[in-house]
Amino acid sequence: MYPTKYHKPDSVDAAITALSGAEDGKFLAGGQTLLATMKQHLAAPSDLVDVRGISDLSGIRMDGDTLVIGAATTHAEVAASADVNSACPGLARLAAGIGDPAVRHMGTIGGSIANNDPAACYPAGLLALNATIVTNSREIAADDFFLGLFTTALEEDEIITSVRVPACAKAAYAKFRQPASLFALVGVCVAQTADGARVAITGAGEDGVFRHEGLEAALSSDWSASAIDGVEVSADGLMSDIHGSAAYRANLIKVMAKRAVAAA
Amino acid sequence: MTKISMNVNGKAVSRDVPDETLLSDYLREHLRLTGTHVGCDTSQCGACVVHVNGRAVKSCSALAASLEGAEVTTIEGIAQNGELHPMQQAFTDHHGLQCGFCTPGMIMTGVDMVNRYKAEGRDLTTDAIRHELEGNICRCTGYHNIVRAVEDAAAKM
Amino acid sequence: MSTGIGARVKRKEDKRFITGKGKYTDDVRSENQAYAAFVRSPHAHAKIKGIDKSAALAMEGVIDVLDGHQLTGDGIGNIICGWAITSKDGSAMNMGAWSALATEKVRYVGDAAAVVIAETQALARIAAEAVEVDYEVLPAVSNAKKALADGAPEIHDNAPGNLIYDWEIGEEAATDAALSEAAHVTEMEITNNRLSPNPMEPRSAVATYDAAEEHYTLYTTSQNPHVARLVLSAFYQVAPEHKLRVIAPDVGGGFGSKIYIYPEEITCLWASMKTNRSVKWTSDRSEAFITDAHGRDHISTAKMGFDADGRITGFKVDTIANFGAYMSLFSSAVPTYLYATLLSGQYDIQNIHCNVRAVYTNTVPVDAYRGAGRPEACYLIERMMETAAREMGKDPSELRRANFVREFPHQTPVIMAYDAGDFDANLDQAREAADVAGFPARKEEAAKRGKLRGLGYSSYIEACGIAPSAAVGSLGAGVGLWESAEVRVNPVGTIEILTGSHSHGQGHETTFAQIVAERFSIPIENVSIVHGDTDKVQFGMGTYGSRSGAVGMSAIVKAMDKVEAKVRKIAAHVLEASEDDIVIEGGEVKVKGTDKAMGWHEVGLSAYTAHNLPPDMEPGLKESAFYDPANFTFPAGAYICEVEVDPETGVTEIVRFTASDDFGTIINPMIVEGQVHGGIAQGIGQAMLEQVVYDDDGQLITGSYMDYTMPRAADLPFYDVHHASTICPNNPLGMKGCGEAGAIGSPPAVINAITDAIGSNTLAMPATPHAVWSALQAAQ
Amino acid sequence: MDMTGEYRIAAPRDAVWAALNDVDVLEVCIPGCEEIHQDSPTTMTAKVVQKIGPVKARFDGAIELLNIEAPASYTIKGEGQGGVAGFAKGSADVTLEEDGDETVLRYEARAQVGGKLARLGSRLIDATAKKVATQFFNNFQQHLNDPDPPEDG
Repeated sequence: MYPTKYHKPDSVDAAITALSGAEDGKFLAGGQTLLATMKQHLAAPSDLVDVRGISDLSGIRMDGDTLVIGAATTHAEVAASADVNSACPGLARLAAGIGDPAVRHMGTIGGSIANNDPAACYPAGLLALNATIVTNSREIAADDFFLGLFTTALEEDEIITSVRVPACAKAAYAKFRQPASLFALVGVCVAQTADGARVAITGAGEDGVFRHEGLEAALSSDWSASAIDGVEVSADGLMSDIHGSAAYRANLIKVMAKRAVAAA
Repeated sequence: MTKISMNVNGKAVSRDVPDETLLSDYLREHLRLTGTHVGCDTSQCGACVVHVNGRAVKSCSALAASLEGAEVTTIEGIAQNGELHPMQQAFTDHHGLQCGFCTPGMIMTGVDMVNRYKAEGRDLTTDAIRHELEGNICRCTGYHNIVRAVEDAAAKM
Repeated sequence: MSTGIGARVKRKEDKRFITGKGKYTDDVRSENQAYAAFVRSPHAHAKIKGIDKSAALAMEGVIDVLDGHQLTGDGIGNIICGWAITSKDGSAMNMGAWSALATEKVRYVGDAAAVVIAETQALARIAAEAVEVDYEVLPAVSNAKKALADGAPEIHDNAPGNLIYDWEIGEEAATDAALSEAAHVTEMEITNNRLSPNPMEPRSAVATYDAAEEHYTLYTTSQNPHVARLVLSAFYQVAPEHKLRVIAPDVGGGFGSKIYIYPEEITCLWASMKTNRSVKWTSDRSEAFITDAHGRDHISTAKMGFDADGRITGFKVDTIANFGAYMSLFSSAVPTYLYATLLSGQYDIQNIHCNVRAVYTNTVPVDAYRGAGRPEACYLIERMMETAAREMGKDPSELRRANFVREFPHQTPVIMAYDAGDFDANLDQAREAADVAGFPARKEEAAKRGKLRGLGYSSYIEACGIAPSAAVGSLGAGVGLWESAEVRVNPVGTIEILTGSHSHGQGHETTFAQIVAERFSIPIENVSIVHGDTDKVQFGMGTYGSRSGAVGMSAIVKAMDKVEAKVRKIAAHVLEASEDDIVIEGGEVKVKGTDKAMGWHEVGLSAYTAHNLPPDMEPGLKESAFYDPANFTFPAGAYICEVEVDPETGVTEIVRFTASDDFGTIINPMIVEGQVHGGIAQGIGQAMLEQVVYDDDGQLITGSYMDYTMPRAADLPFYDVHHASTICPNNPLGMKGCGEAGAIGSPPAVINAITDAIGSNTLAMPATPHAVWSALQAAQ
Repeated sequence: MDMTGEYRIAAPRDAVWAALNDVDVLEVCIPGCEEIHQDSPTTMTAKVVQKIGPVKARFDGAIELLNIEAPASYTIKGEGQGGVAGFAKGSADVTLEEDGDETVLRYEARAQVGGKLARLGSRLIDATAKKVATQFFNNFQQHLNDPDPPEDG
């Protein structure tokens, strides 16, 4: 790794100060992506500002019917949380399937969504569940947050503090794993919300996570796996690589959507 | 350089290390605890798994500096009073290792999974063991005997 | 509890591994340690126009930056291929020059142009990026077929058309005639996918030069440290043999990839002399993907002719083998004497012809990987057999039976003389264990769940031990393939076995000790196995080709024979009895039918005190032996794979994997089963998961575990492993070898099962979900 | 990796052609372009930064205009050395067709990466190449439709 300077501030303000004082600083959350990239010498931040020392960023609680998950909460904590399991069991199961056990002990929800890897699980979950991303300066609806391949609405010095997820009893995520990396080749999250069905897809889109109107319309009128049979899922705009063509991904979107509905 | 203090295998340790030092390097190069191995650089093989505050983590994917004050347990620290840990014993009883390189990570992952399943009151089936091992790669054994070893150790832990 | 032959003795070596006390090369840290990092080409093919080292040399802590011209200028020799193959026109193979550090050209992504030596590993890597190599990029080619095409970029000046050799075996005219008269001909084009061996321990080297003694010590991740020393000194002129000690301590798996002497070891040794520092290099996984020799990568077309009764009349194969950018140490032997000589399989085939063209491409060098040539042969034959059975409407196991060799010895038309085997017994045992009779019902039940169930066979044979020396010498091998052993009985009766075999997971410290403990009737704890250090063991050929049992243990037996002869003489002398009446049992050396006895330790003590030895006997009790086998050994077996395919996703689950192997004598069934498990896992990996992919420009695009799929626990089943053995008549223990069988036999069983399930035969390895789904779509 | 696209630009073909050959326009339209110098009428050198998630690569690149058929078509070719990350190459055949006062721009582009980016990021190569190409032509279209320079992507 290239030399870097490590900071562990205990407040959001201190974190922002540390970052703004750095030549080329980066926030560090779970580090499961960033540190691997640094090991490859493909990233060389001058400073790492670790947000895990900020107490406001940890913990899971209910705020009425809304789950509030601190940004520095690990995947394992979300998976095991009684609140998440009762308010939104689909999200708990999604978290339980990210990476592997050791990664789940380190990786955080805030880190995952700030990175917005096009094959990550959380972006699909939060988009389908109509979550709100809370930062130190504002609240951003998931629909406005995920802007494409590794791109989010976050400003450089903006910190995600928590994620607000409306309780949702009927939601599930079905992931078809890329066999080598175990990231999603196609991951589909379906949720039955007050505004109808929401379906978000990760792993497949050339521009990252996206919602699928056709599937949403079909499920809004008939929440059943068979409702998906008649939906046309186009391969246009889907990724193609050695692990799966766009056509294969299109097929998997339907298959995984049906399995998610069955599991919800 | 930052002075990093931890409790490693029950002993307080403290070393001045560069900020970018990974926990795996801190253990291997600075503390010379070479039982923790590094088999990949994309955080997938799991040869470097240790326990931090009682949970399995990949030591190649954590900065030592971020673990100031942590309790760290490595493969060198799980045998107690000269007695092998049941997981260690099970690996040799079931021929769960060949070249031995992935073994420390496998054993540390095995201990962690059994602890978690026991704490949560869940049944650790062989299917569950296989899925819990998804972050650990072994090239020698074909996993058959590793799964049997974890299964056996789980019954004895 | 018995610890003798056939006992499931727990491994003696385990304790250090399960407690984190194993000592691997990267665990070695010398005083005065410096670190090496290589400056590697990002281009698949380029001229080196210049190297600017100034920025790197200016960095504090950088000790030196060394390049290929300095290396060759110091007389370091080119890396060689050790097995000469002659083309069918009588010409020698076209071996291009391979310098440990490139001088004029780089020929694959990863080819090193320079090395940085620095105070820390991190600094060395950073400084390596600061070395500016001025490349003139040349067109590149990564596919072997394309490399042979007109107008392809030429990689070595002395290999026109990128052709290394064009070799054949068998009678072409007779085979053509047999095919033209055949009642049925099955024809296929078969690709054997390119693999990366991926032992979990990355390669590493620690080289230390002692200027006072002009002596070098090299710790390295080697399967054969003596061969490394020989080649490093005799061919690369790094150091004279008596001034070079090579130590391969605990080695974390090899699978072939740690046989070869790579540029990095050569460079570290030389750099340690240049800098007068101990120089350490440890690969990371990304570097391993572009430096460890790859395996397989064959494209073959094959025709197999049958008479009306389903008996094979002729088999003709044309193979193109991708060798990568340079000829690695054993590369030339893999698609010839380890592959084409096995094309008779388990079958009595009178007419076989195989043509092999070996080809340079701009890719990582290709060499032996677990099985080496034999998996390629087995896959070809067993895919052909299954396909032919389907085409002719015959039961695949019956078609095999109609062609099995049943009389031994059996001379094939492609050199090999099979010495023993009972192929029916293996097939019967596997079918019984796999409950083949119940398969139709299981298939029907699976169909109700929407799953496609299939069953596939593989009847494999391999040639192991790799010997005899005279025979391989006549075929072009550069070394003999015997093994050595030394048995040292200490004055207190404990025994050290010095062996030239190397253990890197195979459990030699246990199995070798078992045969010694049994032979001399002493506790297994009193036997230790010494290996992996050229200063301790005089010479040896190392471990590959499933040879440590059949060849390495045979050498131990021969040395034990000599020890026993001396023990008998000593005991007969001391106990005043006839040598013929001496027996060794129960920890004692006894006179048969009397109560006269010496403790084993007393014999040892007698030998060393030498107070009362027979006249003219030398003191001491230490014997050595070299064993040169009379023939290859021929492990064989039958594998049956049963799969369920999810047609919606193409996901294949192996629901049952049954093996019946014939390994001859088995010393430790636990360890043998472990070897079979691991081999099958690698075979399943090849069949369903693993593939090295290059783009057309020679860029590697599976450069990490993010894209190269390593088999994980959840990808694999429990294996049902059985043995039905015949004894090898050609070595003292009757052993055949077990290390590679699983990797050789399993891929065709898997693909035969999947193609059976999906009802389409157009499926190449690896049968990933995407590939299986695509095959299903195409078949619709 | 081949990509195609079609844009309708509210400007006459000569103006579009001029812009396509204007180094200042290219500077604001090439995503991540930090600086660009014109070395000859058809060659330029540039520094371009690309961020793909946590990966940040700085390319020293050369841009060349080939097959010039003014004002109807050319090929724009770029090649960048990204240091440790490897290298990237790309080219686009651009054609301009008059349609009244407007111009229809069509392109066919290809991209290739080498070195670490290829070995470690193969899954992202195509998507990133497409994104860069789309951003360039989006930026270009916007630039001609809007006097204020667009933001770099």
